[in-house]
Amino acid sequence: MPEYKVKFEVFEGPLDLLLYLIKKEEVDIYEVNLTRLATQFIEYIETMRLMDLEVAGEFLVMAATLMYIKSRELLPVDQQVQVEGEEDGDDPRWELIRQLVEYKKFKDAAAQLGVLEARQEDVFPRVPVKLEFEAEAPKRNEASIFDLLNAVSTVLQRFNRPSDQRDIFEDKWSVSEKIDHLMRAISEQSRLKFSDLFAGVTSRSEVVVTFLALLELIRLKQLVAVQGEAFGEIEICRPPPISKAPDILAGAPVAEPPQPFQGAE
Amino acid sequence: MDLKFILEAILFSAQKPLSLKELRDVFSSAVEHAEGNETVRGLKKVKEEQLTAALEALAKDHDAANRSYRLVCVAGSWQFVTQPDYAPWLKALVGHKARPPRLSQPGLETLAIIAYRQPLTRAEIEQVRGVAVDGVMQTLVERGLVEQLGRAEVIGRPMTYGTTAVFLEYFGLRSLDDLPAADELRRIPIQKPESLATVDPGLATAPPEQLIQPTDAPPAKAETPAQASPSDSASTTEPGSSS
Amino acid sequence: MDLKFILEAILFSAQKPLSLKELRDVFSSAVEHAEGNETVRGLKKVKEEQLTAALEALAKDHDAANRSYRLVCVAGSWQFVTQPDYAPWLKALVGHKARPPRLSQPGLETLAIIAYRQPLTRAEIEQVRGVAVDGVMQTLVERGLVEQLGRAEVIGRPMTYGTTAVFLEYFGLRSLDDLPAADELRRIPIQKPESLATVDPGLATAPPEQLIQPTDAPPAKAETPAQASPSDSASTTEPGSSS
Repeated sequence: MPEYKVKFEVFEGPLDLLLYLIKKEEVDIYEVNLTRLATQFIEYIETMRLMDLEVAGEFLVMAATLMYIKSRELLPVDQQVQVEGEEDGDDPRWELIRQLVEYKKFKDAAAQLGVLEARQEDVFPRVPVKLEFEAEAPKRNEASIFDLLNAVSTVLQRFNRPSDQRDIFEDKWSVSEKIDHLMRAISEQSRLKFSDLFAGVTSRSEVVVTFLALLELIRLKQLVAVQGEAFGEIEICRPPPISKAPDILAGAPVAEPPQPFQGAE
Repeated sequence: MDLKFILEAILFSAQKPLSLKELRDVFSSAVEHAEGNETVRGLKKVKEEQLTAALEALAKDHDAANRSYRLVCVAGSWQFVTQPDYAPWLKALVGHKARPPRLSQPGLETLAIIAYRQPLTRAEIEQVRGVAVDGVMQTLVERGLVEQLGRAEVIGRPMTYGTTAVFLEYFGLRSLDDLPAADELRRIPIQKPESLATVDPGLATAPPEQLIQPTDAPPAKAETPAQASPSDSASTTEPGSSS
Repeated sequence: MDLKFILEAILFSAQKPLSLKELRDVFSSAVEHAEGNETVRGLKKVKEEQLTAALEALAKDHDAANRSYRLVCVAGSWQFVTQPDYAPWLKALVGHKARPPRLSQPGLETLAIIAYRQPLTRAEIEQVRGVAVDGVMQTLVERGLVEQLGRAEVIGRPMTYGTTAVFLEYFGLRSLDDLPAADELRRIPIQKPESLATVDPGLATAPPEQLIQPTDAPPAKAETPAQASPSDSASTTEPGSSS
């Protein structure tokens, strides 16, 4: 029976072997002839022994169970020994069948997991190019701090009269108020001339506060100062939504190939 | 801008699968990068339910588009993956990556039992499989597919085991509910069929009353009270007991 | 299987843009991974013209689909890229270094005073701002924007403060000379108002006209100590009120 040897080695245990035997009989587990199954099982064990193969303990335990079942079958019901502690319902046959059915279900589930396992080997996750955002350097067309400096300096000229120095100012502007003010103005007009920012300004301190507010907003990238040409009028507007070259704003439009947010090679 | 597309762009650019929590973090910290952007601000505190709904809709979109990739949720995290059909070229693309060897048959069986019945003890696993599982369990734990969960409140307080997130990833499952036939297998109610009681051609005698599980019968084995109970109660309805 | 979709799957999974040559290499080495696959064998020696045509068709598909990403060819290499609209979230995704929280208004104003008038003592700052600056100064020092410079040669030899290199970086200045209108602003005459009681309610900081030009007017400490104190305590209750 060389076939047994080969088969035996792949059986995961006595339940596996029993399932194999049942399958060979082509019967439903529930309808299996346990007596015949017991005989076949024990034959296998014997064959293994004859071939000097090591028989695992679990197989021997199962063989004993099957022998017991078989022996019970040979007796009429009323003569069957009632084992102490064994209740009426503890039918070893039923217990074995229950175990076989359960094991069979898990064996099937394992097969399905095996299919999933194999399938996953062919599934590849998207691992995209690492995104890298360019350091947000000042854009070519944005006004430099020098331009702002010159501009504010010009505005300050208006207040550069000695008499101002003793004035007590009525207005009480804070930087936060001016920030609100600027943001409101820009949302209404979307583009403001730098000089317009100071149009209604009445004191040097208000110029300073307005200017501080503007600087902060620029730093926070809420606003950009744009100078179309050297020494031209600076304009204030909202930054473009993305860090692309603000070609709509001023200067030569940059015709770059579309390559947003791809990483470096 | 549609939440769905924003999620798409994020997942499309992510280096790893993202959980709902991670996605929410992206939405909340995006505000730092676009303070004035209405959409960004509006989504700052996007709810998990909104995200889930949008993600499901997005996954559906992609399924319907029937392209070479799809959006999946594995172990609670979302990612784009390619369809298995394209594996030959993708294997060529990524080079021969040494994948862990496939699980052995005992490994798969043991894993299946743990997956459906967790938490459970080693003795309970062995009872289902009918063989010792020491070596197999060690492999499963080493591969991170299975972990100790705690201790069972029975004599000896043995360790209980369950599956991990790695398990879900390994099989591409969204959650344990995704396990094939999960409902059926979690608690198999094995009904004793009438045929067993009345027709058993191979038996010299057919003592049907012995096949009946008494209602008050203690579980067949101490380790499997949960499994035994359903079949117990099922069998009480059987008519054969009066014969 | 359509060449277009295979290309899609490859580019979808590629960690870098791929040139036609690289794509052809993928097709030729895919045969190692699926010897028996007809499609794989058939595409082993796919021509560059075929690839280009398929890639262009694919790019067109994706443009038409109008999703959050598209296929582009940059410098001869093909890759999927996200649309620029989603930048805020993608920046958040890659964890662009979160900017330190923006300076509060008191912080900003204190910093401005220090920047234009350095070196100066804390008392001088407080005198200019009209409120105590302990908390604000601590924040500025912690953030490295301000540092101790030395000691003033006056009674008690108080510490003097000035701005740091970090300050210059923070505001994108090359040097202190780059400070807007440095000369002008250093000489701004600022009078202390008669009454601090008129300070706008709800503002953490006193209005800037309280700024006193020390050169023009001697430190006004002695003038209105009683008035300064209440405003101190009022303003300290809302230290970081800018939101």
